[in-house]
Amino acid sequence: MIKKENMVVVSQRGIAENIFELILEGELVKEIKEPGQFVHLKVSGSTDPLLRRPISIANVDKINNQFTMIYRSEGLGTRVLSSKLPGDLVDVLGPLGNGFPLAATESGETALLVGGGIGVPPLYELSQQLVANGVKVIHVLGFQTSSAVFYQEKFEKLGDTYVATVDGSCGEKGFVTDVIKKQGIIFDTLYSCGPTPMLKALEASYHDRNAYISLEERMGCGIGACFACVCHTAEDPTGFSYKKVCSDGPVFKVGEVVL
Amino acid sequence: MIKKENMVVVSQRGIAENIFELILEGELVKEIKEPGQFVHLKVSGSTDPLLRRPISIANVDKINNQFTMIYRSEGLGTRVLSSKLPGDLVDVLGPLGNGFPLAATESGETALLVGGGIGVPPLYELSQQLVANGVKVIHVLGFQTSSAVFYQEKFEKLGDTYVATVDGSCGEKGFVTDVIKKQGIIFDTLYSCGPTPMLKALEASYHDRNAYISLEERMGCGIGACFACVCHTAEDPTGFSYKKVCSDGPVFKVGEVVL
Amino acid sequence: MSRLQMDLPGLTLKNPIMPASGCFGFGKEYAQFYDLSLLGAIMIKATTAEPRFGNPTPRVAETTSGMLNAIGLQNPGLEKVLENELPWLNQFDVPILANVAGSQVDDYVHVAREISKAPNVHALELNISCPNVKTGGIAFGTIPEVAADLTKRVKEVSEVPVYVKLSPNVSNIVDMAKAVEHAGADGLTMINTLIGMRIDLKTGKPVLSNRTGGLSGPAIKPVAIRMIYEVSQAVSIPIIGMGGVETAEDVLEYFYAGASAVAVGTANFIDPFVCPTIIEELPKLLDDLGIDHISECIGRSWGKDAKTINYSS
Amino acid sequence: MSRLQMDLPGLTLKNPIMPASGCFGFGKEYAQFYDLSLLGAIMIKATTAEPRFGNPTPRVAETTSGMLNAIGLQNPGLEKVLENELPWLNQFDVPILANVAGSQVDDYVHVAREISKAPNVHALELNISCPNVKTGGIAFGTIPEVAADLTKRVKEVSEVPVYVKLSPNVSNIVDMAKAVEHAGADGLTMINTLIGMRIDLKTGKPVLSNRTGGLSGPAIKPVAIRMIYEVSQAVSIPIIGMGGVETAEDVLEYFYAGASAVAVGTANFIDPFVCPTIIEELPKLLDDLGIDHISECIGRSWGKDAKTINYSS
Ligand SMILES: Cc1cc2nc3c(=O)[nH]c(=O)nc-3n(C[C@H](O)[C@H](O)[C@H](O)COP(=O)(O)OP(=O)(O)OC[C@H]3O[C@@H](n4cnc5c(N)ncnc54)[C@H](O)[C@@H]3O)c2cc1C
Ligand SMILES: Cc1cc2nc3c(=O)[nH]c(=O)nc-3n(C[C@H](O)[C@H](O)[C@H](O)COP(=O)(O)OP(=O)(O)OC[C@H]3O[C@@H](n4cnc5c(N)ncnc54)[C@H](O)[C@@H]3O)c2cc1C
Ligand SMILES: Cc1cc2nc3c(=O)[nH]c(=O)nc-3n(C[C@H](O)[C@H](O)[C@H](O)COP(=O)(O)O)c2cc1C
Ligand SMILES: Cc1cc2nc3c(=O)[nH]c(=O)nc-3n(C[C@H](O)[C@H](O)[C@H](O)COP(=O)(O)O)c2cc1C
Ligand code: FES
Ligand code: FES
Repeated sequence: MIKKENMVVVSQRGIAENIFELILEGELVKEIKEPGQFVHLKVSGSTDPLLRRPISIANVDKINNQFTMIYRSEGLGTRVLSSKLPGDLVDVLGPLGNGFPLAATESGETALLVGGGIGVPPLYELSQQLVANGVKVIHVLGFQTSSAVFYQEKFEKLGDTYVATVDGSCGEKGFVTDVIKKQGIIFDTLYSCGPTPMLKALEASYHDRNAYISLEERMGCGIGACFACVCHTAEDPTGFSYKKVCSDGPVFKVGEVVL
Repeated sequence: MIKKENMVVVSQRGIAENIFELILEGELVKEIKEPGQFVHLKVSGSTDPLLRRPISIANVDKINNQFTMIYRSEGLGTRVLSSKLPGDLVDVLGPLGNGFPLAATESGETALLVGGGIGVPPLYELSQQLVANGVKVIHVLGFQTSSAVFYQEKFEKLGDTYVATVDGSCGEKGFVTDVIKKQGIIFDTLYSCGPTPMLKALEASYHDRNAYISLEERMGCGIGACFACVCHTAEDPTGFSYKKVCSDGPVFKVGEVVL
Repeated sequence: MSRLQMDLPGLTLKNPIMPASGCFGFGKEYAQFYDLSLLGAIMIKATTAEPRFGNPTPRVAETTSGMLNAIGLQNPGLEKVLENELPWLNQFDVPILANVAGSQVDDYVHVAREISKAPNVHALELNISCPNVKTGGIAFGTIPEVAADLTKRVKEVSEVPVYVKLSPNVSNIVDMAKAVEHAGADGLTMINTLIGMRIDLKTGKPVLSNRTGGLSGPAIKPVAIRMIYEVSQAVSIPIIGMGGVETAEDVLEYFYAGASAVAVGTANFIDPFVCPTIIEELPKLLDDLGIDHISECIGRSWGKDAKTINYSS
Repeated sequence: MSRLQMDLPGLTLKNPIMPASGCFGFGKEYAQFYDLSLLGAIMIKATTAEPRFGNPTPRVAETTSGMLNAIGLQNPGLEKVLENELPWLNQFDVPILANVAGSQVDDYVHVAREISKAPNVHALELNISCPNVKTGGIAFGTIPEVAADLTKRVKEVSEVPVYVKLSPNVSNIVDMAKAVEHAGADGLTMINTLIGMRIDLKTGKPVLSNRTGGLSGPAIKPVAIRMIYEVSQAVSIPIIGMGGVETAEDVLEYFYAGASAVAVGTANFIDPFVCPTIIEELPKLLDDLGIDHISECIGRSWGKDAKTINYSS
């Protein structure tokens, strides 16, 4: 069930350039079902910023009723969010949307997790749950530059991890798709989250595979009521059929929706 | 000179129902000239509330570069202000306006200081400075009810102090004007700050005396540029002649402007 | 009688609070949060004759204390609304205002005739802020004669009272209001969004793919209050007010201006519980202000000599 | 040439930032804070033929991210402005735009003729948002023909270029802009305030004693951006944009929309240093965005196919 709760900041720290890791605590954590779900945050009691901000759930600690988000401080909303201190309250609506299907990968199979920039965070919870299910995980994580890289060691603990940076300042130089090909990575399932150009490149190569991608779209309500975040479906690419990223997604099977 | 400074909150405490005493520190204190001047505060970095809030200077500590404000938390702006904690910064524009003329009372003379509600604060600094000049001070302070009373002992230390409340729950029941008459208070100079009806009552009784009143008006700029806070002058009550409360006042000689 | 009950043409409102059209879908999503029967009414998403996908994304943008939307009237079309959405809503004890949109008069007339037959549709809300493709894209909502004609045509076929939703993007809102009143409108709803735009400095392009969009939220409240204040004194049909309502205080400000009920739009996105919260807080606020029944608030601000002089700035 | 310099009819602006009319008085108060010669230009407070006291107080009210004002054009009158204010401003190396207001055409013509002779008045800004007493109080700024006629009459007598300040309270801003361009306007300034209102729940009365007032501040920025975007593509005279500008980013958003200079109004009240701060920050922002000269930003958002479709919500 979707809840609205004033959750308590447990910790907040910078983990890369303009990238923050924020841990929140509250009852809402009990409702989190799948990796890849997100929350919708009101970062201040003021009307500016007015709208909530969607941020993925990056790690869930059901025992302590805590979850972790990782976000880039960029515009007004995330900047205000990054000023929160332990003990402060954050108004959270969530968990929202449908996450990555864990059942799509059987124990013993290999899952390739491909993340780009601030699309990386939800893959961390996903990876942990896959590993717990006996799945072999391989991570390919793309970042702009070395100062933007985060959670590399955490991913390495869970499985093989390749980092790519656009400028080559960390890991391989280039895009995640280059790395996958160059390394000849073999997988049963592909899970990915990141910028649309990256998702498009993956779709081009793996449209016939067991692949799942998480989309981003500007949102109003976050719960399916305002029609802000729709995309066309692949079988009816210019027609009336649609999916809402917030409530039907953000995760879709590759080829299900038009990128 | 008028300064704009991010001043540091030294302390903030509730001193009566919804009434707060806030002490700020900064270089701007050096510029304060007269009791009765005020500051114009931006209580948050957000655009809501958008405008600054005018608050009187209630006490000045030049040695520590600190000054005190006393204000009622009422609307959005003062509510946000009341959430400030020691160490927080407040954006202060000031000191603004012209205060009470100390020179209007000579050493040895008696000054009657009449305050109403949140008009009381600037009289505290005034009283101290008058006492320092060898003036005998008498205070008549009007409040709504006993829970709204503040600084009574502080005023008592400086001179005779009469409190009046509308409901009689503290001091005498009634208005300040009743008290002045009932007590037969004799004075050389009258200084007053409070709600317009109170000022009007004082004007009616003491228009021919050496009396000074501090006005309130909704303000835009606070520095004389926007023409928000004008009032008619008494010698031209419907004409083009005007005074600006923010920069010509807020203190005027009784009879100088139309209330 | 409850101190919040309001009786408007076609509508017996247990309270005067309803979600605004387009900000509540067809109710399903909010039914997860609370019992929709708590609401005074529901204004459903605009319905057009044919299904519409709407505009390309991005369709929303944030502005200071406001938001822009260019959804483009996405909706499943009249048939599906009659088949799925309205019957589903029938489980709740709440009257529906069906928001009707179109790009030509005949579309409006068709949708109005059919949708007004649905048992839980107690009133129509004519959305005249869309461009009239037949007259070269000039909105139905900016020319009094065109709006009046549309109103008349829809009134002829509607089985329920017709409220006309006014656009604020006009030189003279009172003329618009009088024109549709004269044409038979049973009530007014106002305001729809102001047209606005934002540009992304990084891309150099408008944030919305439609470039311009409708501005809603707290930023527009003073414009709505002003227009309702003016219109309510010039017409004798009731007004459902909207624009930036977030609190019980806002609701009373609308009543004081001259509204008889209030719709809540954008605020639902920020707090899905906003409508029931306002409904809960209203009685206490009435107590604080010493008001017995909310209807006493209507037009309190008019004063004796209510003519306004717009010699501003 | 400085990367901020802009040349507009009558105005050589060392930078495109100027305080908006009515938000800066005649400059004296802000001269306490910084050297006014830093500014691109100054738009002085509206001047009328005779002195005006303006409206009764309260004259300002706060709204969410905005403010309402109903100053009522208080000013000392043409004679005093010529005698005291303009000569005082002459000590600064900054061109003045004289904002001209009135309630009949003859007033405007008289003020325009006289004030345009002052040596430091490099342009006029025609404030056509005032009610025209002759047409029963309907604002000059809402009827294209009336605005055009006024523009023409003023152009005939003015010794300096004439900018017409458009009101946003119209159904079709492009028609207004074209009408005054056709009538000879050398430039446009936009937007003036939106008409708005607030009501005090405790008193039940409008907060402003004039009841309605002009809405300014960040709340109206998206409306201004939209109008400038539309108008700039329809006319060939330059636009000085305004409405909610607070930062260097806002200035560029206005340029991207189609403005050639920007005025800062309400923000002066919040931060008296806002104009010099923006002027200081602009070069760095241009660097960040890889822009050599600010004039390159004009109309960047137009795109190839710049027609907008207002099929919002
Ligand atoms: C399902 C989902 C999950 C996300 N998960 C993460 C995450 O884990 N970490 C992270 O750093 N970011 C994530 N994002 C992106 C994040 O929502 C935006 O970076 C953020 O909203 C920007 O807000 P701002 O205040 O910094 O920017 P502003 O420029 O102030 O935002 C203005 C408006 O645009 C919207 N907006 C701006 N950029 C985006 C964007 N990229 N996607 C959607 N809306 C946007 C904002 O929500 C807001 O409504 C996610 C987005 C979605 C849709
Ligand atoms: C020269 C001067 C000195 C003052 N000194 C004090 C003081 O020492 N202590 C104190 O408690 N109050 C003082 N006030 C009153 C104080 O400014 C208001 O109570 C305060 O602005 C209200 O803000 P708010 O956010 O609570 O209310 P809101 O309702 O949010 O205010 C909305 C707008 O109205 C204005 N406003 C509302 N009430 C008043 C008012 N009474 N006077 C002027 N503007 C108002 C606000 O400034 C703001 O622009 C003084 C006012 C003036 C003009
Ligand atoms: C996302 C969104 C979609 C909307 N869709 C419609 C619509 O379909 N029909 C309509 O008449 N108004 C529509 N509106 C306008 C609202 O009903 C309302 O008039 C406006 O948003 C002002 O109210 P608010 O400030 O409370 O949102 C929409 C508004 C938003 C924000
Ligand atoms: C207090 C105040 C007084 C104003 N006076 C005038 C005026 O005399 N003439 C005029 O053309 N515009 C006047 N305006 C409008 C501004 O010049 C400007 O167009 C408007 O406020 C929008 O800009 P902003 O949002 O930056 O304030 C006034 C605005 C304010 C807030
Ligand atoms: S954000 Fe409202 S429908 Fe998806
Ligand atoms: S507040 Fe602007 S002139 Fe006084």
